[in-house]
Amino acid sequence: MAELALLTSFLAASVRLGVPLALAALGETVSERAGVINIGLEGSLIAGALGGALGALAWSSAFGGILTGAAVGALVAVVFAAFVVGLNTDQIITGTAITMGGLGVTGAVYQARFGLTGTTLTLPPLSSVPVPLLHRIPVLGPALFDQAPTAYFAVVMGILLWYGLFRTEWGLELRAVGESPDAAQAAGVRVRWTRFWATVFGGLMAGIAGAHLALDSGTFIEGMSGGRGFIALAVVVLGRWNPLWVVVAAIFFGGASALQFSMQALGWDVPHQFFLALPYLLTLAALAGWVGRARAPSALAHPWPKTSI
Amino acid sequence: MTDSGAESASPPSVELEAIRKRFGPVVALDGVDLEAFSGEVHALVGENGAGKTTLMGVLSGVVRADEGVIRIAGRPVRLAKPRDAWAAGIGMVHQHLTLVPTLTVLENVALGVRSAAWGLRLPFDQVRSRLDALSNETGLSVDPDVVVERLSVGERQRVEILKVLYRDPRVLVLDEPTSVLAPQEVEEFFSVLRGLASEGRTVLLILHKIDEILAVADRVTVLRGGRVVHSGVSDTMDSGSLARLMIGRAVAAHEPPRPSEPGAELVRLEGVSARGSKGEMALRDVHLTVRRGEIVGVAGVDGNGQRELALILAGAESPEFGTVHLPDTVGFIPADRLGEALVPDFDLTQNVALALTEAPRYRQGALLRWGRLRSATARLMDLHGVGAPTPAVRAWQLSGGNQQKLVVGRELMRSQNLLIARNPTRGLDVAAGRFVKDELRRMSRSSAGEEGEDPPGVVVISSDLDEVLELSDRIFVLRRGRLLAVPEDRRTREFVGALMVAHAGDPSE
Amino acid sequence: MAVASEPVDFVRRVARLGLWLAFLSSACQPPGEDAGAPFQVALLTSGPVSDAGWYAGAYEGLQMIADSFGAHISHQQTRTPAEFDEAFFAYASSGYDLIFAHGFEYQDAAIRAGAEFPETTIIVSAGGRVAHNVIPLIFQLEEGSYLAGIAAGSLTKTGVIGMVGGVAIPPAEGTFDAFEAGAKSVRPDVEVLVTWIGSWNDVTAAKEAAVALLRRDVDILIHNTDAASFGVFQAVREARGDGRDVWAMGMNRDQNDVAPELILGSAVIRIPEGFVEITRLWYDGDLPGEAYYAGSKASLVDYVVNPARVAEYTPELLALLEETRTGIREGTVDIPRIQFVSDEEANR
Amino acid sequence: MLTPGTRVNRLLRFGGLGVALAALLITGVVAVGALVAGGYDPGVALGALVRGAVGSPEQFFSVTLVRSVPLILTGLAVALAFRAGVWNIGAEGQLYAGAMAGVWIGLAAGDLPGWIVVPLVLVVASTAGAVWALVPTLMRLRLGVGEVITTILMNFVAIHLVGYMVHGPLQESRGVFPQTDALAAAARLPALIPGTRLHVGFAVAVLLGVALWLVLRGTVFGFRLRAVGQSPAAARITGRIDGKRVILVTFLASGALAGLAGAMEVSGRTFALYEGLSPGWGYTAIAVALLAGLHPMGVVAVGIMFGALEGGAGAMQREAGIPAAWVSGIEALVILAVLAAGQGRKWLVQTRLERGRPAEASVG
Repeated sequence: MAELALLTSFLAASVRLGVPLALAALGETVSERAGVINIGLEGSLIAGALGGALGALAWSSAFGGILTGAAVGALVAVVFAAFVVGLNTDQIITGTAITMGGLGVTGAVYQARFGLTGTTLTLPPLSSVPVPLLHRIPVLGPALFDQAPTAYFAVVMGILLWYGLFRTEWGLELRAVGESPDAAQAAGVRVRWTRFWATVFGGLMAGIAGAHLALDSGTFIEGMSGGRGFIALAVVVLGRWNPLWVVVAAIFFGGASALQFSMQALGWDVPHQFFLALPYLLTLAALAGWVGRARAPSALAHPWPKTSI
Repeated sequence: MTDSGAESASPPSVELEAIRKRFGPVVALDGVDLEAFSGEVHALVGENGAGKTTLMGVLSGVVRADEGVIRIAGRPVRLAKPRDAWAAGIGMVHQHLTLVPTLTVLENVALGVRSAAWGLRLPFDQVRSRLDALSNETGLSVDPDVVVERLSVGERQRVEILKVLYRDPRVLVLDEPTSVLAPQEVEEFFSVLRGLASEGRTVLLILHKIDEILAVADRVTVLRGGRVVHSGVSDTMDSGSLARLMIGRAVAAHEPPRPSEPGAELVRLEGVSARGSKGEMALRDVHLTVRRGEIVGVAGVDGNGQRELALILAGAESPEFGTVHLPDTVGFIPADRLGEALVPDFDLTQNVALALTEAPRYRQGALLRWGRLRSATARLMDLHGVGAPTPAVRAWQLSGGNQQKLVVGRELMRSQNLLIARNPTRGLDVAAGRFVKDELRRMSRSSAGEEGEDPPGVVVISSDLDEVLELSDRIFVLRRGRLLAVPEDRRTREFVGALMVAHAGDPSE
Repeated sequence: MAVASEPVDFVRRVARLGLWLAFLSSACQPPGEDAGAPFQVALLTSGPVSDAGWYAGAYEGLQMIADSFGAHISHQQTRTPAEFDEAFFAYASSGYDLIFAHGFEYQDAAIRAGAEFPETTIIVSAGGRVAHNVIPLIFQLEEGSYLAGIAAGSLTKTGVIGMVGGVAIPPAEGTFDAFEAGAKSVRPDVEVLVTWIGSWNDVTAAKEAAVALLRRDVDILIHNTDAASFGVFQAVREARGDGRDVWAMGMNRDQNDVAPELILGSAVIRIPEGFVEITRLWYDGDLPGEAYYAGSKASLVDYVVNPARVAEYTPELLALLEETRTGIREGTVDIPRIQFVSDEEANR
Repeated sequence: MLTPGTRVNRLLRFGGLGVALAALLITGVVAVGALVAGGYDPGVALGALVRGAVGSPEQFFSVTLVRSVPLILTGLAVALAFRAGVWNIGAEGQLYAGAMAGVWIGLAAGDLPGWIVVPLVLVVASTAGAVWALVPTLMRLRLGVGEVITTILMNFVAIHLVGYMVHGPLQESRGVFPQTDALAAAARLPALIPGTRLHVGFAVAVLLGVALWLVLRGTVFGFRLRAVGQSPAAARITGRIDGKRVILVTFLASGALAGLAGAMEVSGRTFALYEGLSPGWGYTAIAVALLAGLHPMGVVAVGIMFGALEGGAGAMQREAGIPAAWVSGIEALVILAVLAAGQGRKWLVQTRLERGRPAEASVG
């Protein structure tokens, strides 16, 4: 019985830790499918966190925070997209700048708003919502069906995006843009337009992920994204650019992180740095084991149109 | 300038007026006028660089004209991007195929067409049934669920045409559609085109081969140096007059191959089998010998093991089974000039160096002797007439013909023993193609080596049957991975062509 | 400014510094004016001062030094140990008299800089190395967390208490050791669990670590995670929302009013006051050439019972806390301490 | 004859200065606007920036140039890898691996004379960087797993390994502080200019930049590396180049360069290993390398520029009270401005070429 309770709490923690990754990675899946790799995801994420905190305070509601976070994350992605799609700059370098800038500007804005030495924000909580009936299922119920609304949103988005990418004309156009922009253009697809909106959507989802981070922990502090933007990039690969697998991969990574806390809580006498590194090691192993030759979109990170000079 | 035909009662379906286009310093189109009518197959001919592809680009919205007016069915239109062309009812089959390799045939056909419901649905069933109908109508059949990258070039061409027809265009533009087809397929294809025209469409074609032009076109427009030099019905032309119009001077008839005196054996393949890039058996039990001083021709439709055979002969890959004996150095002219033969962003010297990093003459220990490479490149450009202002230009800046001259010259520098060439004249105009063929023949006949060695052997692997027939001393056909020898007394277009297309390019086996 | 979030705290501190503050500040120019400023004081931190914790306390101290002594102040956040030498050199060579380097990591560079600039005094928080002008400032937070341990050991119902740590550095490890010892002094069979999250600002990780501990029947959680501590409070808040009888304890600064409904009390270091005290000693020429211990003796470390939760404490417990506090102050209660400064260093 | 090739080259060369000026202008305008909005005096701030970067020999040698060393070395690591088409985002982790190994051998061999220990530290650290790069290399070559993600993951692993090392096997002898003992004088890099903190690592970094430039330009291997990076298919089929071998060697060399950067930091600046040794040099290196156009000498120049920027930013904190968070914001701004100006130049060259008179050459 105690073991089962432990399992339940482990699963619940896996989902909780996986949700922000899933949200950000789902958005990134869409933009990568359109051929844009956004290394600046971390920037959208932290901006979304600050936006989420400010929004939640302003509207006195967690939902308002999520919306604001989404808007701010999207705004950061608009800057990114303006450079990589509009000006055709290098995606990796622009993304690096966006991450740096995101971390810096959020810090500066936070200090401007709450004072140099910070303050103890208390945000309206993102309370968990049990799904009627389902949450009573033993073991799984409390783990999977008693989560924050953002968790359900992530799963629903996973399904919707899978449908959108593989079962709609939009999705077909978007995938074509990421595989072969020249061919897509010749077929009459608006390549830049598609890339722009896919990137902005990616930022929007990262913004929601950031807002989730802030509201879930009830506060904002500088640098609280903690590299999750980079992890989300790994999750996209782990999920083979397929929204459904991406959600699974995010929860897998969440599980690996939850393991570190569970194991430390069990009082295992292993250097805790090992547990901290565990999620990354497990992800490496998973990449080596089953992702293997999963192929990235062919035109990923290629500027378009190719400049000739 | 134009000689309007009998159909001029209704307005021309396509009317171009004074189209000008400049790429940097190069004037590609210098005031082109063109009229094409519905119901006709209209051929657009000219040498490489004459402006044909640019003109078609203008018509399909890929290239934006600097000046000029385009009218479709009498109404002026603005074609700034491919979408505009589709909207105006113009469908384009490009020379560089524009399918998305990782998508299925069905997805490629459906791409860019919005059916209903704001694109929120992908009506696969609808696409499938229309595709079936189109296949039946035209005789162009292809499995709709296979991923395009698994198709042979010929099959991709079919998909490309189906994709365009799927949108039911009133004007169909095709850029060199026959270059990847076997002779029998060309016949069939032309009847499809005539059928399409008879439905009231306009078919605009870019073609190189004069006999094909005369066979299919109702009317011909000849471009030279970005200007229209002639436009008229094809009945009034013969091959000689057409060639003169295209090149601006008479072309000497080529001499037939004189019999060779094969020398020492250079290559021996015994029981060679190899897998293709998808893991399928691409070559099965191939036996082949090549001697000095002979040209061995391997005809066949691409996708039947051509790539694998070429790479094994070039020494770039090893077979799965069988034994291979090759000379020390092998020159290789791959099919894909900018993908495999040249590095587009390297300058010409660097592209020459790419093939010579092992040559002791151009190395000093771990260092490359750039001085020698530079002067060698300059000599090569001189010798083979590579038209470029300086060896410092990038490979992508050269025309296709000049790229190929550079490649041929370079591979001759690499090896005096054996030269493997795949589709060596594809995409080249008549003059450039002639030049390359002459080079291949000259080297296989003369004592090429500076020390008076024996002449090298040459293997030409090509889907262009005429090229193979014209050049080769001995002919083989490569079909579904098997190498079939063609007896000396059956070297006819009909026999070899039939051998090539029996279930050509079926990758399922 | 930033202190507005804790106005009560701020007012109290100002009041305690009382008379001589008023005396000094009346004699001084407004801060930031080089000309006429009696001396210049700099602060180095390796993290952002917006953490509302360890670094924020140091920055507040710096501001109080400006307010109280009229000193010209400056702050630099170093991003890497490689910048330490550069920062010390820049401040010392432009005539700064006193440099607070707020973290053990500065100690080696401080010794190098101290040797080069004998006129400059460097205070290294939690440092372990001593020179005539390089003074470790050691906050004996163990004393506060030992008291917190006593409270936790007495108040736990499940007999399991937990600690969430940021990065395992000596000051943090020391507080946990003392916390455990305090708890065991009143309840020897108490089980103490610890989780490190490897970060000072990953709130989400802190929350999950706390959740995992709460699942292990922990009912009182203390932390030493600096800014990420809100994650711990959030976890406790949510568990209480589920009807569980669990509590949190604050650390470093007085966090009682951050979440008065769930924080039993805080183990507090009064960093700003410590800085001011050091500055006063230096100003008067009384700063000894050895480590300065800021502990309960100087009222710079304490365990502050949350006034809003005082009802949770039995009178006996309150008495025990008071008694132990006095004992620590007088040296009669022995608590585990990390020896930051080795004897060899101290006698140098 | 003015050929189109030389026209383009001349325009690009001429454009170089213009880009720098335009980027400076964009950065200046936006930065001043932001400073004013933030309530800071832009004059004081920018003055501090300049003083902090190049204001005095001390600032220039002991701050700007010293700070440029890890940026140049990791920048070279990234540039080399990118040239071969290897997307090594893992310079950060390789740097940490080098720092760990360097400190370890430096402490272990501290009794030996300096002319043995210092080279030993550098060699061992480079090896460790290469070993750290080996995992992603093998995963790419053997399993076909892209290195962008694996190198990022290895960065996180390295950071936690450092955490373990300074708490465990490499912790200082008293076992209190999470850092290593200080390296003995023999294991420290000697000063390049006496009286400054500039260590010989700077000279090594610049020399490596020159060496790498010559290797890429002049050697068979360098040429093959570039060919593999530009066109793997042409390299294999026409060049008969063993692409896997080139990638293996390049990836490991890239890791070694980053590892060397780690050794330079511990042996030249901090003299001990700490957690948080790198503020993300491995990531900044990407910007450095790409802004330099992947040219080794460009990396040296851009590395010094970034060193100046960061050094100046430190002064901005001290003298103008600009919080550190602003610094990354301004760095990002500089990168974006350079990018925008660079694209503007391309556009300019394009239009001017198109307006130019037709050339005789058969190009196009």
